[in-house]
Amino acid sequence: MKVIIGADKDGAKAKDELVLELKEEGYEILDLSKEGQDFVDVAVAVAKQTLKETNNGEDKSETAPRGIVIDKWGTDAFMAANKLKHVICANVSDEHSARMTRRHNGALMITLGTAVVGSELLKSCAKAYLEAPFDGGRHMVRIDMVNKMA
Amino acid sequence: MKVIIGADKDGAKAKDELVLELKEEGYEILDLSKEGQDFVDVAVAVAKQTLKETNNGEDKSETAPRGIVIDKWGTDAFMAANKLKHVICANVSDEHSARMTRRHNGALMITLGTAVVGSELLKSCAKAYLEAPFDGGRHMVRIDMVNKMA
Amino acid sequence: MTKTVISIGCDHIVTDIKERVSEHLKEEGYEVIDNGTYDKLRTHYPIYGKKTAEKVVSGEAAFGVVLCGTGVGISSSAAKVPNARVALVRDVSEAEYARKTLNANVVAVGGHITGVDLIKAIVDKFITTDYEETPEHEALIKKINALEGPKPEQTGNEHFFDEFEKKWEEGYYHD
Amino acid sequence: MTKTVISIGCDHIVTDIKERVSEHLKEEGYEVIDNGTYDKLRTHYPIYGKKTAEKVVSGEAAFGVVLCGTGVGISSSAAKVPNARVALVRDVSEAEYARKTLNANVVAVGGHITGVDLIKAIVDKFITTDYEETPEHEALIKKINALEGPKPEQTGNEHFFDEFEKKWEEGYYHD
Repeated sequence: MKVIIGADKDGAKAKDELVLELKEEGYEILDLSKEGQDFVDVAVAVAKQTLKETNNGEDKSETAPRGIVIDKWGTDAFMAANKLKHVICANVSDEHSARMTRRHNGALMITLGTAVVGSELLKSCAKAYLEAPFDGGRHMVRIDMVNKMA
Repeated sequence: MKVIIGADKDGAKAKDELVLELKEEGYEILDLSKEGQDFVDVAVAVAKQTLKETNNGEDKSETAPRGIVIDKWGTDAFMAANKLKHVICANVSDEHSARMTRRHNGALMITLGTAVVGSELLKSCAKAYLEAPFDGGRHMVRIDMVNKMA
Repeated sequence: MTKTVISIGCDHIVTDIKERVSEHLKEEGYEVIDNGTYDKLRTHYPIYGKKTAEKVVSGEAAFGVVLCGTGVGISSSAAKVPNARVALVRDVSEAEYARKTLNANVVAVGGHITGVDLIKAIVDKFITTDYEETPEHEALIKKINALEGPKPEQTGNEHFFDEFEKKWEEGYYHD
Repeated sequence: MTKTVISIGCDHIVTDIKERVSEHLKEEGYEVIDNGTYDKLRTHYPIYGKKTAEKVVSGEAAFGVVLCGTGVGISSSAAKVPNARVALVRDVSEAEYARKTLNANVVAVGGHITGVDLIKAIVDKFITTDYEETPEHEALIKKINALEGPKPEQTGNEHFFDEFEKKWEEGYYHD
């Protein structure tokens, strides 16, 4: 599976550690982090690339690309990403939300904030998100509704 | 107020940052961290010193010394500290618990794990704990019970 | 004195939690507009996320509070409302940051992720923290708002989701 | 096949949450010993922390689960039971660590801090994670156990707290 990832300066160290682990586990990584980006830039870069590679989020298969943004607060990148049409983004700081947001919301991407989430919890949230399948079924009606709004 | 603090190697960086901020806010700091300590050593050192300076936890006044341990997981130092008689220790990763454990449990000390708690949340938990008063009253009966057990 | 108004909404999974938050807010002296859902009958979070956030951006309420199981579904719906700035959080410090720096106007929590006392502490901090207006913060907010696309016929349109509710009732969506 | 037995306990603040965790465990095929409290009448968490942990160290139950508002009161009580190794957590990864490395036998959560689905996820991971026995882990556990002082007349003594309950009823403790 391809993971599209990005971090601002506050998330850079945690992102590098996560990328190392994900590569070891066989994930393909596309790192969009660039010098001088703020959290909005990173959120938008990851969101747009993940939309592009999933046919606007329609591909929710087990191998579909997913996005991860790491910055200081998480909730700010979350705020920005969700403004974009077809983006369903979750700000995550626990493993259960990380898993359920893929299963029920088919979340295109997650955000993680290093101000709030410690180093090991951050990695275990990221993995819980990447490993979870999308349940589809009744959950699709809500996603169709959100996508009409966007 | 005097804060008795200790960290193992995984908590050292977060501890140093916290100590800086607490000193700026006027707290007196006693840092018991030493090279080569594991989490049990640190938990015991902070617990015993805080017991000593509070008459076995009996002094729960607003200015009474309190203990803080920072290690990787928090819950391990918590496990160790609570084995000691008269120690009521809380493993904390949210501000509300940090405040309420002083108010209701009169917690002698808290533990914080950097694997779980991010940098800003860690500081805000520590401050919430230090700023909270002990409510006394009905809560004392439970503390008396715990202290008989220990 | 006029009471500060809080707009609140949830899905059917966490109605009981929403009720406890609503009670708490009323006890604290706030006026609450409860946008539903009001029971545990299966329904769809975008309906309530949209309604709750629209009450905020219209000025009827000062702040919004939305809850579903993880908070993700209802917060991503609320975020699609023009001028809503939604913070999904599990901690007090995040809520405070989102108010101070981004003038967030809707806070979201996972009613099955975060316990009710921590939820109350988060909501209390959110609605009592002032936005700190600086050129930097204003620029960030402008940058976030500029990401919004056009939303034809969305705002205030109570029939916006009818087509999906019809398909739902016809059994189009099933596990 | 014998069912794995889980010992569970709570204070009056989170009885409803305890019930939901207990139901979940039974649905998953576990046998549950519920040590109370069983309603919302004001009582004292050490009674239930002690009872719940003692069922674990005696071998009647494989694991213990304790809850109060923040989890602190009941977990510090449970921790004073000889051979109880109690982990107070808000996240799955901590629970897993405590099992793997420290062979923790009681898990504690704050029923008003952590939401019910996350609590279930934490408990599930705790009771399904094996201890990894290594010389390092054994040495840590030995070091923790060695901190315990003598506990005369404590274990299994149902009248251990009577003196305080008497004082409580006499109005000695009041807000």
